[in-house]
Amino acid sequence: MKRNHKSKVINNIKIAKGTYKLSIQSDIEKVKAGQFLSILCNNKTLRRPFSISGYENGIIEILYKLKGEGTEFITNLKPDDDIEFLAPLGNGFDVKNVQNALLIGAGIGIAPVLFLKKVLSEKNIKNYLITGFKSEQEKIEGSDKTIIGGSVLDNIDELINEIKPDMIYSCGPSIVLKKISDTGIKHKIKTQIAMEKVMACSIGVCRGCTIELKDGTNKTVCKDGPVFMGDEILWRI
Amino acid sequence: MKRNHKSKVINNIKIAKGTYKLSIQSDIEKVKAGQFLSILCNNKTLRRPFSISGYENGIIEILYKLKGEGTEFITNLKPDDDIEFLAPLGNGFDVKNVQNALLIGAGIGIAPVLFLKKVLSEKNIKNYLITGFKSEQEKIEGSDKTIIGGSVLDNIDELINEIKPDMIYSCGPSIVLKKISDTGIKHKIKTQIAMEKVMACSIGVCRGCTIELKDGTNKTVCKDGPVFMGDEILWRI
Amino acid sequence: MADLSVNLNGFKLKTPIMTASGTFGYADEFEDFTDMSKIGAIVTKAISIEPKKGNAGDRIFEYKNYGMINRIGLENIGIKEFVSKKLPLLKQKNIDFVMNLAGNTVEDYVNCAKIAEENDIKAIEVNVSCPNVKSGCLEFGTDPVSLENLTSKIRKVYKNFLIVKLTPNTSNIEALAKSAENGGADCISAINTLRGLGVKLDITPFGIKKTFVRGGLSGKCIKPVALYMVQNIKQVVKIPVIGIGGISSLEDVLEFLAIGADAVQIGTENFTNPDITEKITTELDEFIIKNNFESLDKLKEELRK
Amino acid sequence: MADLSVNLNGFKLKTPIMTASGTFGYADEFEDFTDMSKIGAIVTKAISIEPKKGNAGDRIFEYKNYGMINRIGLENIGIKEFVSKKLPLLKQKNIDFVMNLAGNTVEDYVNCAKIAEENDIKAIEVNVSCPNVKSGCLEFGTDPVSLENLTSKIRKVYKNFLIVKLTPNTSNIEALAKSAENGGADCISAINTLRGLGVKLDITPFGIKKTFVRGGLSGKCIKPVALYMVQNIKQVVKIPVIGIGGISSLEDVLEFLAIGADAVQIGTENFTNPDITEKITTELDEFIIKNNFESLDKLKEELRK
Ligand SMILES: Cc1cc2nc3c(=O)[nH]c(=O)nc-3n(C[C@H](O)[C@H](O)[C@H](O)COP(=O)(O)OP(=O)(O)OC[C@H]3O[C@@H](n4cnc5c(N)ncnc54)[C@H](O)[C@@H]3O)c2cc1C
Ligand SMILES: Cc1cc2nc3c(=O)[nH]c(=O)nc-3n(C[C@H](O)[C@H](O)[C@H](O)COP(=O)(O)OP(=O)(O)OC[C@H]3O[C@@H](n4cnc5c(N)ncnc54)[C@H](O)[C@@H]3O)c2cc1C
Ligand SMILES: Cc1cc2nc3c(=O)[nH]c(=O)nc-3n(C[C@H](O)[C@H](O)[C@H](O)COP(=O)(O)O)c2cc1C
Ligand SMILES: Cc1cc2nc3c(=O)[nH]c(=O)nc-3n(C[C@H](O)[C@H](O)[C@H](O)COP(=O)(O)O)c2cc1C
Ligand code: FES
Ligand code: FES
Repeated sequence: MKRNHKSKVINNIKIAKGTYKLSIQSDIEKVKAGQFLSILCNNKTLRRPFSISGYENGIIEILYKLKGEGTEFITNLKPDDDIEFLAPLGNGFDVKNVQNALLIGAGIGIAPVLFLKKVLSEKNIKNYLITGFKSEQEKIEGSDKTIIGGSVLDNIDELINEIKPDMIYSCGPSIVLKKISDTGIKHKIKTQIAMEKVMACSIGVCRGCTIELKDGTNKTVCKDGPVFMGDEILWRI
Repeated sequence: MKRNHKSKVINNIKIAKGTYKLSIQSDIEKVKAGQFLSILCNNKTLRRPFSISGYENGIIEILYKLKGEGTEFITNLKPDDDIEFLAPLGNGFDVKNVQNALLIGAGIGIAPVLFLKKVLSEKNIKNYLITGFKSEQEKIEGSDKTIIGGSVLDNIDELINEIKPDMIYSCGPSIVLKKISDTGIKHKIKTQIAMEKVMACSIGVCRGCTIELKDGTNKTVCKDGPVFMGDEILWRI
Repeated sequence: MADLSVNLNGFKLKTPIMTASGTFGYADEFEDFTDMSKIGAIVTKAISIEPKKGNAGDRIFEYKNYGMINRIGLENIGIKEFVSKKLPLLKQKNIDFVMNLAGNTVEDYVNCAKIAEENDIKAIEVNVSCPNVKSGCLEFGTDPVSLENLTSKIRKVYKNFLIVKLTPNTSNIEALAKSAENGGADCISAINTLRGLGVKLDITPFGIKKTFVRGGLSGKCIKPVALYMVQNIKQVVKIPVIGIGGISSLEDVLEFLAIGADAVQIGTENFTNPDITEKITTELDEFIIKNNFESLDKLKEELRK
Repeated sequence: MADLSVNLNGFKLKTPIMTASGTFGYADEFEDFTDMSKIGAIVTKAISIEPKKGNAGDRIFEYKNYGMINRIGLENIGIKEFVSKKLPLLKQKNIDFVMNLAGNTVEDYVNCAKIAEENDIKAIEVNVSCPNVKSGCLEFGTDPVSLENLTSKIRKVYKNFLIVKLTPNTSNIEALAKSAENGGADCISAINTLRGLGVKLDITPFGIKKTFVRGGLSGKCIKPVALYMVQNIKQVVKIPVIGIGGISSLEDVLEFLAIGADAVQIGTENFTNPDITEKITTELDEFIIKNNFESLDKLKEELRK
């Protein structure tokens, strides 16, 4: 059940340029890929949300990029330091009835789809993960294909025609996500998109993180999402 | 000359209950007893003023009590840490023509008079330092007489009659200072009183630290003071 | 446990620490994070006569650990859905609450208040200070005559406990407080958010990306303004005053009590620490016992001596 | 070095970063701590027609690293002594300065402005917003009609550069800005301090010691309010606007420039870091050169695209 965890850091290591992996002890019993946690940073008013990139026996893992003061605070955490976070939050990816999944992670957007890949593989669901990074130094391991410098969208039509997925999962900058959603519509393949929005409460009460759907409703990224069906999102970009 | 020093901590040690001695490297060439410095604390808007309690070859020493977040920041400074401070500030005690001085320090008010005692002794000026502390654990060494528990004022008349000082110097809580000033007037002995007031600029520009004199003028504690003639102060307590 | 109860002009709270409107939803989500029974009362997100979609674009801007700016734009489910879906839950779970209400016109407010009355809602807080909705509503919040008129019209249709919540974005909060009192309010709460703008510049080789969030400033940075205004309001009205603004610790609560606040609300800090109200309430209890103040009322007396 | 100069409606500054009134004295003391030639202009402590003793009691209250509250009460040496003692020094040292002036009545202001004119003082900043003096002066600051009247009367006797400095303690800063413009001001500066109260409780076994400081809130915590108001003012007036409030870094300066401020002033941060203006000015210069913006004007353009 989601709650506020007061726990300990297990490990916090640099894995690529400006990129870190943090492992945290917890007594959480179950996490879905696509769910996230929200970390208290002592120098900040608001907690910082991060996708869960791995889970095993209570140990939660995230991959994060150093951005500003919040992530700077987190990079300074050492093994055995206290850490406080809300988890697990959000809906997560839906894998029901999926048989052949294409996973796309742009940049640090790899985090939730890496976790999803593991889940799908364990369930013996066919999957293919393509990711993209700005440079070799920023590359994170674990994909079936990695594009350096270019965009994950570069040969996306060919890739889809080759793999013929029945579901596309994606996370990354919203401009990429919109294009993936459009691509899905074009190919008549459903897309599940993990969205990002600045959050205050991260538990669905403040309505600070809403996005609009095409049906006219507002949905919170933190509670109704972060995963939405790409073809239902009213893209504003 | 007074300026903003960016320097290094030499030493920062606990010397009594809640009381610390900080030594700082500097290239300051001359300091008068009664002058103070003002330390930048990273977690604070305003710098924190402290009397200089000792000076030798550029090394400046202060004695300070742990009070709130500013002094907490200072207690965490370790040898070789950076420290930034304005110094030397204020007017300092006047020792001209003094031949027999009574020095009174109440609590941490000992800091500037301890320095003054050294200066007077070096000049072979007769002096007697009496100090008072709430408890044995809070006692700071260096006085001719120390009162524990009671008040430095307890037998002050007798002491004055015995010593027959031609000048009384004092620092401490303002309620004590006022009484010392009154005592001086009664005995027709001049008093030099080191005052405290919350400071913003600590260099005489903001008029945040003024006290009133009997002649109707406002004086800044930071620049016109901190040392004033006791009989000129318009006490508001 | 010490007696922490407060009697606000007839409205009884078990503790003086409430949660502020817009920061605690309709209480439902917070159950996972804190013990609701420790909270004096929760104030709901503002309810309007019709559902509202709120503002498009970025709604939240953080200003370091000083506070935040929001422009939610009063998104809410509307009073009908509140009454049919949320009210039964609140009553069933026995949660003490105050319904915060907002509107664009006097009629909106009056109609909402009527529905509150019909549904036996024990207390309402009238938000006349929402700074992030363009249409009209700030007017009531800054013009004493309109505010007295609005308050007295609501008073006519609503018999239970009526709180008027004031905005700090005015040169004369005292006049507004008196208007609310004259209009028949049972209690005043203050302050709502200050107007603020958050600017973030991302300067990259490809150009400068700018984020602007114009809305209501809340959190630690507004505490001195809130203390100032609450103290001024206390000097001009006889009805109780609930202090709001930048509270995040027991010390903050004591400061508001010392200047005369009868109770307090915690807003932004709920986002930082969802169990803050429970935590401070426990600390308050321990503080009273440790210092032999016996009860909250006795503590207030000591603080105001 | 990049061209950092600004032409504020005829008043030329060598850099856009000035020091704010009340935080830099009459420039004399700061020479020991910073290179004055790097400062766009210093604004003097408010000068009134007669010397003022200011408020008794505690005048300063710190609010963590968020800011501070002051109630100096406009203590100053009076314009006669300013003209006879400080002015010669400022001129001799070639320091660019603006004389800040305050008064209780229209006559006070007009008489001060006349003396400024007679003594060829190149720029004055009219402080109509001092929140910590009881008598009248906040009135001009919150009533558009009085403010226009005041400005036009000052304009009649003072031909050089006339800045009107606005208070944030109002519900309608836009109207006040327009009044100043209509009254003939050459420039607006904003904001002065917010009203605030600092409370400190020392709870000891012998009782509770309380410190209250009611006055003007300044420093980092007011930046979002300042940004909001400066942006709003820029939307309604054509004359240049100087942004003030919570500036402590180059980033802050860029934010004010991005929302349209023509220049800025730094206040409280001078107490924390007496060389802050020099430091940020150097950083601004380096920033412009590094990003190939060439000049301040070009940077402003980029920031506002
Ligand atoms: C559901 C979700 C999952 C995310 N997963 C990851 C992840 O797996 N790895 C990763 O590196 N990043 C992830 N992010 C982004 C991450 O939250 C931001 O990079 C981080 O908050 C930056 O904080 P900062 O203080 O270092 O930087 P800042 O300089 O404060 O902010 C940089 C940017 O981060 C975003 N941000 C800041 N505060 C918040 C907030 N309270 N809520 C949401 N976004 C904020 C804003 O876009 C902001 O412009 C995720 C965001 C969301 C909403
Ligand atoms: C001229 C002068 C000389 C001093 N000499 C000494 C000394 O030698 N040793 C010593 O221990 N203390 C000295 N003090 C007092 C010392 O400055 C305060 O104890 C210290 O500032 C407390 O800071 P804080 O953040 O720890 O506590 P806080 O909790 O912030 O404040 C505790 C008290 O310290 C005082 N104080 C806080 N901020 C300031 C400020 N900016 N300026 C002045 N006073 C402030 C106030 O009275 C306040 O109530 C001196 C003060 C002055 C004015
Ligand atoms: C995200 C958010 C939403 C808010 N929504 C409302 C609201 O709907 N009605 C209202 O009266 N006040 C609303 N407020 C104002 C708070 O109730 C409170 O008055 C203000 O935030 C100051 O308190 P704080 O500093 O503790 O947050 C909101 C505040 C925040 C931060
Ligand atoms: C101690 C102090 C004294 C001030 N005195 C004056 C004054 O005399 N005249 C004036 O117009 N503003 C005065 N101000 C306001 C500042 O000039 C400035 O507008 C305000 O502090 C906001 O800027 P800041 O956040 O950078 O400090 C004073 C501010 C402080 C902190
Ligand atoms: S962050 Fe509050 S509703 Fe999503
Ligand atoms: S602290 Fe500014 S004048 Fe003394």
